[in-house]
Amino acid sequence: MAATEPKGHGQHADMWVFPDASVMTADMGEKTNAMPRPFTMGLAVAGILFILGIVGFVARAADDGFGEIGPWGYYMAIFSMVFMVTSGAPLAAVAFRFTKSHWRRPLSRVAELFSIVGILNLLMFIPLVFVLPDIANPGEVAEGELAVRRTIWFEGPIGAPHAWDLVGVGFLAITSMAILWISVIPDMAECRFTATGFRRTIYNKLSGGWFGTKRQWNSQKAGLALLGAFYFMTLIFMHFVISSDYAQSLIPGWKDSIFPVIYTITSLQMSLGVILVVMFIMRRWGGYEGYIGKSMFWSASKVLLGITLLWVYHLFAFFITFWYGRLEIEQNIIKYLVTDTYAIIFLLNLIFSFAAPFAVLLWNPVRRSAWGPALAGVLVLFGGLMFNIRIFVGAANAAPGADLYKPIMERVPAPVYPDIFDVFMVIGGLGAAAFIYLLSTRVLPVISLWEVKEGALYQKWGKLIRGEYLILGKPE
Amino acid sequence: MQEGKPLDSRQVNRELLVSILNSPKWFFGAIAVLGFIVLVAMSSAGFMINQGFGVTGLNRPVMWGFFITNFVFWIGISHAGVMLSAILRLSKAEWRRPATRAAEILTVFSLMTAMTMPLIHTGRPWRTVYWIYTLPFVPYDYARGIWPNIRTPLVWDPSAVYTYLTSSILFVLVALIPDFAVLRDRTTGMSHRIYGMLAMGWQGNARQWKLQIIAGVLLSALILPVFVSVHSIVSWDFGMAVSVKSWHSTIFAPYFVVGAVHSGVSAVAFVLIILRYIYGWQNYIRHEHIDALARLLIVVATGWFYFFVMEVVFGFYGREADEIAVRNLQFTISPWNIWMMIFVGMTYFLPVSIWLSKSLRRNLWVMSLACIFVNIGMWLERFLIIVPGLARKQLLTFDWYTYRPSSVEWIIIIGTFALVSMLMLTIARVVPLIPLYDIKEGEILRTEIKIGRVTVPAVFRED
Amino acid sequence: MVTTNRIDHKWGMVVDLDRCTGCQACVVACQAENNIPINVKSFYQQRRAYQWIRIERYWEGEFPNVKARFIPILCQHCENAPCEPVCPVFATYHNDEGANVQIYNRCIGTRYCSVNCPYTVRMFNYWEPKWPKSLRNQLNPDVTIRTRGVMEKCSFCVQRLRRGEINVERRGLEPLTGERIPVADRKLNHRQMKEGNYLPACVQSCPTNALQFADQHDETGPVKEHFEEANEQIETRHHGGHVDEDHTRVYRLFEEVGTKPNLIYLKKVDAFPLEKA
Amino acid sequence: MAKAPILGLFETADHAADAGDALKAAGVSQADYDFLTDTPYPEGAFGEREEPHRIYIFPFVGALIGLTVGIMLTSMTQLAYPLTQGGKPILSLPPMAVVTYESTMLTAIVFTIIGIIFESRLPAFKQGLYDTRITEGYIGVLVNVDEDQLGSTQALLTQAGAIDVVRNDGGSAA
Repeated sequence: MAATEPKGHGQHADMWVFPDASVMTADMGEKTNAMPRPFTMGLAVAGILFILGIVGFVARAADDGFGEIGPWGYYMAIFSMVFMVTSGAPLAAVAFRFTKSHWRRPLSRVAELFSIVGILNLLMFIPLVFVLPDIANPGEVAEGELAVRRTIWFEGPIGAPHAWDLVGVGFLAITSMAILWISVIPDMAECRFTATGFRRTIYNKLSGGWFGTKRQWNSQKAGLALLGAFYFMTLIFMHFVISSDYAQSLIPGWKDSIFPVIYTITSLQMSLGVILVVMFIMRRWGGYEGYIGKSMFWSASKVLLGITLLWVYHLFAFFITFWYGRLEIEQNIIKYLVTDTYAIIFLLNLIFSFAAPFAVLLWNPVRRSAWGPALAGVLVLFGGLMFNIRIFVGAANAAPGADLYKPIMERVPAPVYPDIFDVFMVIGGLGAAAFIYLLSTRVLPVISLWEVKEGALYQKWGKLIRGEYLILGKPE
Repeated sequence: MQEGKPLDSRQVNRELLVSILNSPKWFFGAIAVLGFIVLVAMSSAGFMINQGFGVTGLNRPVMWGFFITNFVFWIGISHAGVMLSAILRLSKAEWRRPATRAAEILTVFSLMTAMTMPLIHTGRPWRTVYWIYTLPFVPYDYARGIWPNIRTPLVWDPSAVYTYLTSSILFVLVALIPDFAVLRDRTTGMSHRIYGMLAMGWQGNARQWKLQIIAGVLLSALILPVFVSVHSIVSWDFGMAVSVKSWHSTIFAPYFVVGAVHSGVSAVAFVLIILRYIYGWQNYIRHEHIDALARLLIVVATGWFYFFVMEVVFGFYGREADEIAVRNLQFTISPWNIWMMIFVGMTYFLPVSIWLSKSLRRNLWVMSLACIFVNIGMWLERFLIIVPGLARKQLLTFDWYTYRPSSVEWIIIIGTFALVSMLMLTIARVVPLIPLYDIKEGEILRTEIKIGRVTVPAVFRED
Repeated sequence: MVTTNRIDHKWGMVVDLDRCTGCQACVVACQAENNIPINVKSFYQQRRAYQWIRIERYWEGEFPNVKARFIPILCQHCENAPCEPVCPVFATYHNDEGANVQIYNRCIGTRYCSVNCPYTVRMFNYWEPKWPKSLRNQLNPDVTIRTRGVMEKCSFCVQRLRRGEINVERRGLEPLTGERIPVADRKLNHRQMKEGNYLPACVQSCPTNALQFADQHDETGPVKEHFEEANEQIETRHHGGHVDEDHTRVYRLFEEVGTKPNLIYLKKVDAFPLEKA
Repeated sequence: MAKAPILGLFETADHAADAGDALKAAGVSQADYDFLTDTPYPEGAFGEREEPHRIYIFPFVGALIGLTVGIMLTSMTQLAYPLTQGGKPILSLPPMAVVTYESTMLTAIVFTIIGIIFESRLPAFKQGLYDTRITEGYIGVLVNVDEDQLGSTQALLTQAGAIDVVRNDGGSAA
């Protein structure tokens, strides 16, 4: 492959230069067409898990119906897991495109492709609309209960929260799709002549008369920037909404203004982690070494390290405030979510979301490798799953029935363990996401051709006196 | 990216050492005026300590006022230094070069100034001095086995702030060694000897330079966590207070940190514009740098606004009468609601709308105005968090009261601003506020790439 | 000199709002007992009056049919006192008799404790305390005079407690009659809690017995049942039970802040409540 | 035979690099010549050898020391004078975490500073052969050679384009 790993001087020995544009299109085209054995295997496994998940869901619905939110705790957890990962991932592309980092170029498309899984988010969210309890107290205001439970919607505009949440999730999916589409137009236009079969038709339909005129490029870049900023704000808002409606407001008296922030940070952490894992798999087994350089892993893992530290920082900010305040509700919340009821889950969450990835990413040689960041990514993903189980299973079972409308959660409930259907739903959700993603990689090129080619323009190797170094061009 | 024409080493020395080797008339005048203000402030502080706190506007519900506000404000300003130099060093941003040292030195001085505030705000400063400033050597009442109570945020504070102060001073000094060497070679007599001592026999061989570079990155990475912890802990002074409903919010730590970065970076931008003006450093502090700062500030400000909205929303979310009372005071009762509007406008909407336009943010006058706005707004923010919370502490409405600062407090506050400006001017006489070697390095590393007809500015990257 | 039998005291006070007439006798008594500076007009205007105990007056209803309500507020001597852990120099802490004590020598006046007190009962010495010459001789020799810049607050008249202890626990004398106390009884229980032994000045001076002071561990205490009821309420709340507010008079101030005060308030029983217009 | 320093001053980096190559060709070991500059040139710009260093050990050692000191200080100060405060445990861990964190970072940073000073062989109390023109942008090539080779080295440097050569014995070519 055209990628060169020239022998620089000393520490930048593994420096890496982008492949030359000539062979790229064809190469990517055939890679997108190919159906290698490991891929089909993965697809099959994911599909089986997907079916298991559907089974679990149907069984759960048949058993408990959609009246009570309690039994749906694990479903909420897995929905939130998928939602966090897939909605956060496109943000990585947006953000690093915003900072004009050259190393992001091979990463963008891998990240953007996750927005296709946004459809899954939407589908998985619909049942949750039915199980979410009403804002207004169904029984008339009894002694020591609120007429309207605490939500971010206060008295609530019509249909809040159900309708608005659904609209929000759908809106988010559509926006991320739009970002993907605009970003992929030039590549589709490039491949539309070489591609065959259904891809050819798709590319022709969607690449919308793209000929790469200056005007088209400008509008595409502007569109990406605008949509990116827009998506960013919408995403933060939706994290706020979901984390409040489905976690915080279901535990009476839990007033924790930092929780939406923790939720967002966990989401960013997990999405960056999953991106690194995918990149590693592609590099190791997908035959993309030529496109994905070590420098990408190195820079991205620095960001991941920063996010990991931020995560534990916010967690401590929450913990110390509640511990010090010692209000009855605060002590109950800490007992429930941290020290007593879900203590083990919390411990796993802490270890896998902070301690382990931190211990891995602390070392520069590990960050420079390809496996190190990927390992950290796996750890982070597991930690995030623990986070979601701890929060959402806890929230779903905190206040059954009328207790939900009490001012505070007066007693600390017992933990809720998953039954077989819950397990099915959890693994099924993950499988479904993987399944859809894998399929999408067969339709669209996994590497953003235009970005990589553009990057190749802006950097080259140059000599300064006696040494050879990378020269990075910085437009405006 | 890199505008401006290439500079050679001699020119850099000549132009950047102007602040040290020349001694203009206005300098002594300015120092005299500022020094006078500082003296007045100090004497009024002495008067207050001598008379007791009756001379301030504090009262029973509102036990904290201007001094704590000012303390938080200056701590916030101090967050500019590391924010810029560390984050920009780590992200290898080229435009950091002229900004870093001014920012770090501003950090040091604003921290020192900030720490005078809690000292004079205590009822018996002489005891406080005995307790805090002798902490490492003679703990408070150690003879009776009483050590400072580490359960209180008031002990976390000094531990964090002095950690930050020590590290920043060391950071600045290490980064100064090569420039001390330059000064050693340019000066004679006494100053030659002093600079020689400070330069520690620096020769500038490959090994020293390599470690100098490593020092920059490594220390940045180490100071960054400290910098985050400092303002978090300052915010916990308030966050831990369970009785003041509007303070007892979990979001305070990141909220304060982002706010601090916001005010600090704007302060640095302002300082840079001033330096460019009084020392004629147009070749070094170029529009592109101010532009980059402004673009960074848009992001920081928006992040800050997000936290602000979160804090307010969850203030109402609780539906607790005592908290609603505070919010009611903040948002609906004059003059607080007017101050609130001014604060939000000056901190976010006005400056961000300025920074969004390229021509405006490259106009130095408008830019410095925006930075001043931000800092006024951030000062108000702290004030509007601290005082209304106390004025409507709990539901014993019989005790509710408000707060009107006295002239003594005003004078002392103004004095702190004079103090920081005086210190900055003085240090500019002693050390170069723009790192010479960093600029020279930038000159060596800058190159360009030809793509078709255009030439794109580029840089050599070591890794 | 912690004696063994002092350990199991747990002082507490019951404030019966039904009996309180707002006569301010307690305020004056406290002022005289604890060497509190004279509250001149300007102190009130600046909201800096020293009142270790104060009578808060609230209006109920709208003019013309309006009623004045009084509530005496003093340091609640909380079990989970928010003021204590925030003191950097251990100037305030919780002693082993359930009282929240302030040590003036240690205080450096950060005022954090007052900021963190939900009841705003901590007084800061804004000025150097002064007394007219004529009043110099009425100062209580058992109570230190606080300099400017330190916090001060209700101490449950700890000086009286110590005097009572010395009388009863050490010397074993009935302070008034002077007869010996059998060794078994040499403890500050309810029988010895009378004038000259240990009653806080406010309690002693209350004409309507609205303030009652007792050792919560004292089986024979007059207000034992109130403490028991209050503790039961806390227990029920703690275990998620529900307390019917209408059928109990006992409550603690700002229960929801979770400070667990050692003061108990008894609700007013209004014979002629205002008709809700 | 004793070694003597000799310092050639070059106007441009390229000439200095040439001098380096010439010295290497002349069989002077890389440990014996060094490039003095007024700004950090990217590593290996003169084809010089890589300097080994152990700077990264210092912060970890410092952090460990700070951690232990912090834990001991915070726990002992709490246990030294056990006063109940606000119903909090006598040994409260979360506050300990805060102060311990600060002490850890402080010690780590101080050790890093010490390490940097130490590793860059500072303070050098008696400065070697040096010329103030180096901080004006000239590149100095400082060579340690046997005293009898001073002349040849000087010739070599001048030939490589040195505008001036400085020697301890005052001998100067330009």
